[in-house]
Amino acid sequence: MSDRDPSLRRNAPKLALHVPEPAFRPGDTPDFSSLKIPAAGAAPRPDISAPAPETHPLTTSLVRVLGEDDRATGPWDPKLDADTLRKILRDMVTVRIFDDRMYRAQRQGKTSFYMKCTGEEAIATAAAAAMPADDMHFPTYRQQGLLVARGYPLTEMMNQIYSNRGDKLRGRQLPIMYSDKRHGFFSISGNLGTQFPQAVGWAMASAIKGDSRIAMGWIGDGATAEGDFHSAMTFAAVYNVPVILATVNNQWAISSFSGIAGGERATFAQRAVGYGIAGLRVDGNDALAVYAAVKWASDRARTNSGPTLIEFFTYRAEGHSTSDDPSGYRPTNEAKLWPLGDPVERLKAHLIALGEWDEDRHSAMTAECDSAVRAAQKESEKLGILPEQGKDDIGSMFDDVYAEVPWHLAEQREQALSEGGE
Amino acid sequence: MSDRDPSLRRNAPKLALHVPEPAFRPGDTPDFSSLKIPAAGAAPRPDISAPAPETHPLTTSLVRVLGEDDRATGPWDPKLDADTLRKILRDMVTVRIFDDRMYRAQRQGKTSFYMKCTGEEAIATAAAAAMPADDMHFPTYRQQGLLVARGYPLTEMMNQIYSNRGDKLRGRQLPIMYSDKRHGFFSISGNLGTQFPQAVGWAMASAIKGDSRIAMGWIGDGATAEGDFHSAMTFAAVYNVPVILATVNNQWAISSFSGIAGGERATFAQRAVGYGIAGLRVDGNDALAVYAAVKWASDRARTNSGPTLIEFFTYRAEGHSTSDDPSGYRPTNEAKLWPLGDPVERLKAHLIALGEWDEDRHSAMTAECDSAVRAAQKESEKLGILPEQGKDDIGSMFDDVYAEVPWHLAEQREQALSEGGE
Amino acid sequence: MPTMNMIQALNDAHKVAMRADPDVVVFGEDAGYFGGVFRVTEGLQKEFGKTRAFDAPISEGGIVAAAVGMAAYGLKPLIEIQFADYIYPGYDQIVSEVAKMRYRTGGEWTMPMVIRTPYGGGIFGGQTHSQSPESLFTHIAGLKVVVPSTPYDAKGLLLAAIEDPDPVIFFEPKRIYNGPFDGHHDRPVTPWAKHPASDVPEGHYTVPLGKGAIVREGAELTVLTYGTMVHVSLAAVEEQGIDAEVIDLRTLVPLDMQTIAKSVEKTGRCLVVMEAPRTSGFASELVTLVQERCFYHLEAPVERVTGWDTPYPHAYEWAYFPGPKRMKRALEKVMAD
Amino acid sequence: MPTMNMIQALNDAHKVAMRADPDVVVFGEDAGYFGGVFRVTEGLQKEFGKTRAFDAPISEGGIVAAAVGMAAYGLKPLIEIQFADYIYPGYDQIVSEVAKMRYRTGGEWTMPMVIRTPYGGGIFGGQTHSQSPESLFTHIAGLKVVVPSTPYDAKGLLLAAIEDPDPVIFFEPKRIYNGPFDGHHDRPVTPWAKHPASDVPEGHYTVPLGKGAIVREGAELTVLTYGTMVHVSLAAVEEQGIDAEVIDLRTLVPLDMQTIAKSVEKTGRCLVVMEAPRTSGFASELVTLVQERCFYHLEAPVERVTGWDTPYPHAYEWAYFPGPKRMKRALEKVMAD
Ligand SMILES: Cc1ncc(C[n+]2csc(CCOP(=O)(O)OP(=O)(O)O)c2C)c(N)n1
Ligand SMILES: Cc1ncc(C[n+]2csc(CCOP(=O)(O)OP(=O)(O)O)c2C)c(N)n1
Ligand SMILES: [Mg+2]
Ligand SMILES: [Mg+2]
Repeated sequence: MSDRDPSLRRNAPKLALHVPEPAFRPGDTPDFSSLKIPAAGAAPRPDISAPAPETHPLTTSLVRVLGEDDRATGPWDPKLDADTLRKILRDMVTVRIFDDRMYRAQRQGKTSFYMKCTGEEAIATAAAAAMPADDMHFPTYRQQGLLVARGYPLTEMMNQIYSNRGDKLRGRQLPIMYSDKRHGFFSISGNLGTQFPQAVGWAMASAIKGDSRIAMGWIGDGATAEGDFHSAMTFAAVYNVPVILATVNNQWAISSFSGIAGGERATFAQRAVGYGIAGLRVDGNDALAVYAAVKWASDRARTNSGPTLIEFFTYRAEGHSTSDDPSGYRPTNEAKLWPLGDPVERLKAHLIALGEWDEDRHSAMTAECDSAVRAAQKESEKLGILPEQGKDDIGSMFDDVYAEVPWHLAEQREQALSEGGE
Repeated sequence: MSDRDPSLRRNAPKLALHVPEPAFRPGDTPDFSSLKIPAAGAAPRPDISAPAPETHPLTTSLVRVLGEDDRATGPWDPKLDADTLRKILRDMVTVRIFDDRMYRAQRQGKTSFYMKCTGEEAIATAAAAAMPADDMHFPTYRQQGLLVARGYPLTEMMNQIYSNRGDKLRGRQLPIMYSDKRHGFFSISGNLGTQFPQAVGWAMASAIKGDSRIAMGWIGDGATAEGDFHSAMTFAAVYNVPVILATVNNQWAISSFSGIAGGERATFAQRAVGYGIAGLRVDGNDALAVYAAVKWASDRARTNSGPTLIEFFTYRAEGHSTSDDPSGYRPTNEAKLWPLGDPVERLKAHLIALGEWDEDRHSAMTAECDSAVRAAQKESEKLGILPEQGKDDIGSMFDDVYAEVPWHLAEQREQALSEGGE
Repeated sequence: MPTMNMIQALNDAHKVAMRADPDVVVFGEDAGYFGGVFRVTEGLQKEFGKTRAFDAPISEGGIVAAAVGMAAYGLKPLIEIQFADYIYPGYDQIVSEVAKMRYRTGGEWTMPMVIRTPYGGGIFGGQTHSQSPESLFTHIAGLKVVVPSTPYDAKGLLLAAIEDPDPVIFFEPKRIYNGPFDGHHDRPVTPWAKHPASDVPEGHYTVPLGKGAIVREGAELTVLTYGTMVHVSLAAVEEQGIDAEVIDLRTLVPLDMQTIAKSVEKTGRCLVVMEAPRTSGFASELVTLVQERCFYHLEAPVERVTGWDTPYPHAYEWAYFPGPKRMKRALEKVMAD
Repeated sequence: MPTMNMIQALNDAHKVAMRADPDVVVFGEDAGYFGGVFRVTEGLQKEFGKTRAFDAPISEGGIVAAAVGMAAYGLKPLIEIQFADYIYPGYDQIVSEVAKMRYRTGGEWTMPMVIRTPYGGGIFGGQTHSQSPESLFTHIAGLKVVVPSTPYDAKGLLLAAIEDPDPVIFFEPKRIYNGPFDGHHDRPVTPWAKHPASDVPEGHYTVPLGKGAIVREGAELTVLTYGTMVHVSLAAVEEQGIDAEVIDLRTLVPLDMQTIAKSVEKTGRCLVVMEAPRTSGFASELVTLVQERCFYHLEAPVERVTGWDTPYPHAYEWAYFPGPKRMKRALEKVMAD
């Protein structure tokens, strides 16, 4: 301990360090009755060109459209036609089935790693629906819904997961680190947070060029603690950048709850206030609210009215990844008890309430999605699964480090080829 | 430019990048009449244990105590006795004289570099007055007032500036990068922002140990853009750390005005809102307001009521450093026209208004301070000035890299000694 | 003596240190309640309480900066960076602050702290869970850099690092957390229990920093290596039937140059082996030092076995990892030259 | 042909590139209105407008990240980090993102950008305005690393770097911005005007990346160096009367190994010279490559002249800087051995 002049000791109370602790730990029975959930339709909807402070009350409430009665209500109701709703529902179902199949594939030893987005499907799929296909996303690893919604072939996704012959990333990336320029989906980084200010940079470029395309950056609640979050917010605010900055608050970051990222004292949406940009807090399990918020922010950005920080409030219903077992740090039934429900069930119920859907159609659609995923999987597995990879085309390992292979990599390639892989 | 599907082009307006521009550039005549300056005494003073949101209205106003009539007014009036006021005044005057002498010494070639804090003297000196001497400061290069106020010998400061034989930092640091543990003054870093989260770490340690000492971190408006600012805020909020985080908004960062750091859309104090901690915006040229705000935040921290972000609103009246000439980027008379005045003059006028001071005493005191600074300079220069340094004790260059000199540094030391310096 | 794998040994070192010194505090992402994604800090929060072992926000820069402040106060932070691949957001605080503090303050403020981080490949972790960035820290004056290769050393070195007055970057070869690895990924994994260095004494002991270990004596060739590659090297020289002296460096900075020079002067040949990318890696420093100091003893150029100058490619794990084939070729070359 | 110092040459390169390619955008701290603390970007905002040359927040991480996004869009960011000593907050974005993007995306996203930054000592800048961190970038696959040593090369290399499809870290030796420096700090400064390489053609030309320049031919010794040390080395070999071949590497990655090997094979002796700290510096890579490839031609160990393994100490500028005395000793040693 450092030196200290005892004469200066005071009668002040002892200081104490507060270490946040989630409300429930394994063994506890979660009780969410104290969680205040504003009613659907209650939040006002400012004009898209409103000064940012007008949105700030929305950073502590929750934009919700789908009510207990499964009806859409209030000023945020995006009034979508049934086809659009069915499309979002189908995308969500596809994502969930895809996740299940790929999770299983990892367990079967067909690849090294997988990450589901169970419970969060509405966020990426409805966001995709709300934006033109040539806007650019800078996603994290839980926005597979963007690719599905934008029609990126499932086989391509699986090829990447298996690092197989069809993998356009040439076996170089961990599974689920997709990239596809044509579908406006920036390369996912293993390094948390990095993509958030990159999205801002892309949108700055679009603005410099007088283009009309905007960018959307994505980040998890845990990763908001990285310096990159602050870079993104600062640059977005300074240059009034046409970008949507989305924080998916699924309340967990591996084993740490959102309090470890600052979630105890403020919402993540509230960060918008200190930068003077628009902020919205949105029920992430309500596909209509997600759609409406993204549409609002996108219209705002596209009219040079500035960036928006959106917090999607949701719950990570499964483990962090195939390497994680959440029963070690939270009650196993927490996901089920969490009050904002299942986004698939909620949208399904809404369509049924509208008379635009029924159980049979839902079963049929689910079966179709299931077949599509299975067919894609079969197709992809023809191109190989991970354990068979890394043996041929070893020379390719030295491509793309630079545009052209410099002499030292050419030499290393020679050597690697002479080793014949393993 | 990246590929783009022309079928997706919309009739949306062209995006545009906003690049902030200060109101006035060289050649302009600054006109601050539109700057809203709340009246002294107008800001309410929440209880030190008030929930953070109660302070948030204060992040967009300005805590001011000294009014146009040179009287202290309102709930933030710290009601200081005249001796304390005179001490702060004397410290400010000393700092200003010190700055002038050292600036000149640099111009005379006696050292390599110098940085003044002209116009900002009230901030560090009044902050020092408001906190016990064993609280720890993590300063930037413009808080020389802390050392002066805490009685660190001027000769020691100068020895550092000259890198001379008396320099306890052994000639290793750029001038003004002081460090003194005994005076609760952490080593200044040349790397902007780094000290801000370090202050939080120190205060976390104090809390872990059940100590009663708190820390105060300092940062400039420009440097708030660094990721370290966000680390500090996040850790301070998460662990409810007994720390004061001070942003000195002197409106300039070398040639960039505060808009380039985000100051156009929100105040720097408003950043507090998004982290759910207390925030105050304070007239940094009003020594009484500075004192009151620091005292409030320090009492708050010390009673485990949480961290406070304080923005001190001021103006960098001189160039960034001896390497800078501000006439290249702002009107030369801006400092004089800036409406919050000179902190020395304002406190002096207050003391005079109180009947506790007069011009003669002020002149006498100024003369005393001047003598003290001159005497210190004489003393210090006996121990050498920079151009004479770096010739003897070359071996010392290899000390303190590690606690003990490892073999490779011992070898390098041998070699350096054999070179005999230059 | 209890048998421990490397995780258990490291965990035990934490407990020994925290019991002995109330100023040791542990934090990192997932390092508190859950005990870390590799479970190295398991049980610490339970035993030492939430203010001595806790979860940190996902901010490597903030974690290091907080440790700087704590060390300035007088504590001894023992922090975890979840993967070495994620240390870069903390690089500025490490390079500009931690490394230079003692120097820039003339010894007034010191930074006794340990930054632990799992590094290295062989686990199909792809580009961002496989890196070996140790070389980037060996270039920074003021840091000590340590890499253990067995449970015994892991505990002893970690305790020495915690007690050291200087900041130590402690790289843990994650591939061998649960058992040594000879580079033959197609063969069954051996657990640590079968290795003598899994006998880990209870309580306190240290393995001194700055001292390498001759893990195999030999006369024909000196192999300089550390971490996972110690085991790969040992297996390779056995397989090739070379009477090699294998030195486990254990500490990269400060380096045990004496042991190295003595060995190379004896054998006249030298091979340096690391997982990290080749260009400007620590292997180059080793080659340079050996040729500077043992030039006239050298019978052949010093050879390097390294990772390639590419990011770590997921599917090409075993074509990237410097395994038995790369070792064989280099051994043949250095012996033939 | 106009006579330019290095700042003017770099400024001119910016203008040539920005006139030719509307996708080149320039930003950095103080780089907009004011034109940079070293004035390299002076006049750009005036000529090209605020959206092509602008001030950035003090966030090196944000600056690099914004450049990543812009490059992903299709622009060519040409950014300034005010001092190399402040590049570390951007290190993660550079190492994890810029360097690996082409690779991890199989070439789908590329990162054509130039990160310019003044580096090196000799200006009494103390620990945080004097560093030479180039070695830390040479270890990162995917980056090119360039260091000019004259106005002519500065312009030509910068234009080549801007046109290069890969990311280039462009280190500018700030000590020689205004004139070459032979290491004799006590002698009057020579302006660039007296140096032939201050004849800088107007308009467009490039100096190719990856090619070193033999700036002095010689038969007895090969000196490998770059940046400020080119001039210090030239002066030193003249003073010592050594018939040395001095190679200005200009690009560190990819390195011009052919020119190096050819020279060392001719001379049989080699000295590598850099300002950066010794351990794990790029000099070690050079020594290693030379001993690997020219071992049997070497008549003596390859020597290194480097900065010390300490932070850069303000008052000890000339005891730290590798000046004439260090050069002399090394030259004597490498010639005597
Ligand atoms: C820079 C960095 N630090 C740490 C990690 C390890 N890591 C991977 S995911 C994760 C948790 C992220 O949580 P959150 O941001 O909330 O996203 P979520 O997984 O909940 O979608 C961590 C710590 C990483 N990938 N990158
Ligand atoms: C990490 C880092 N980046 C850049 C710099 C260069 N620099 C020194 S001072 C300065 C301006 C700082 O402005 P501000 O934070 O407002 O403080 P002020 O000088 O106004 O007190 C800059 C850019 C630095 N020292 N460190
Ligand atoms: Mg999360
Ligand atoms: Mg400022």
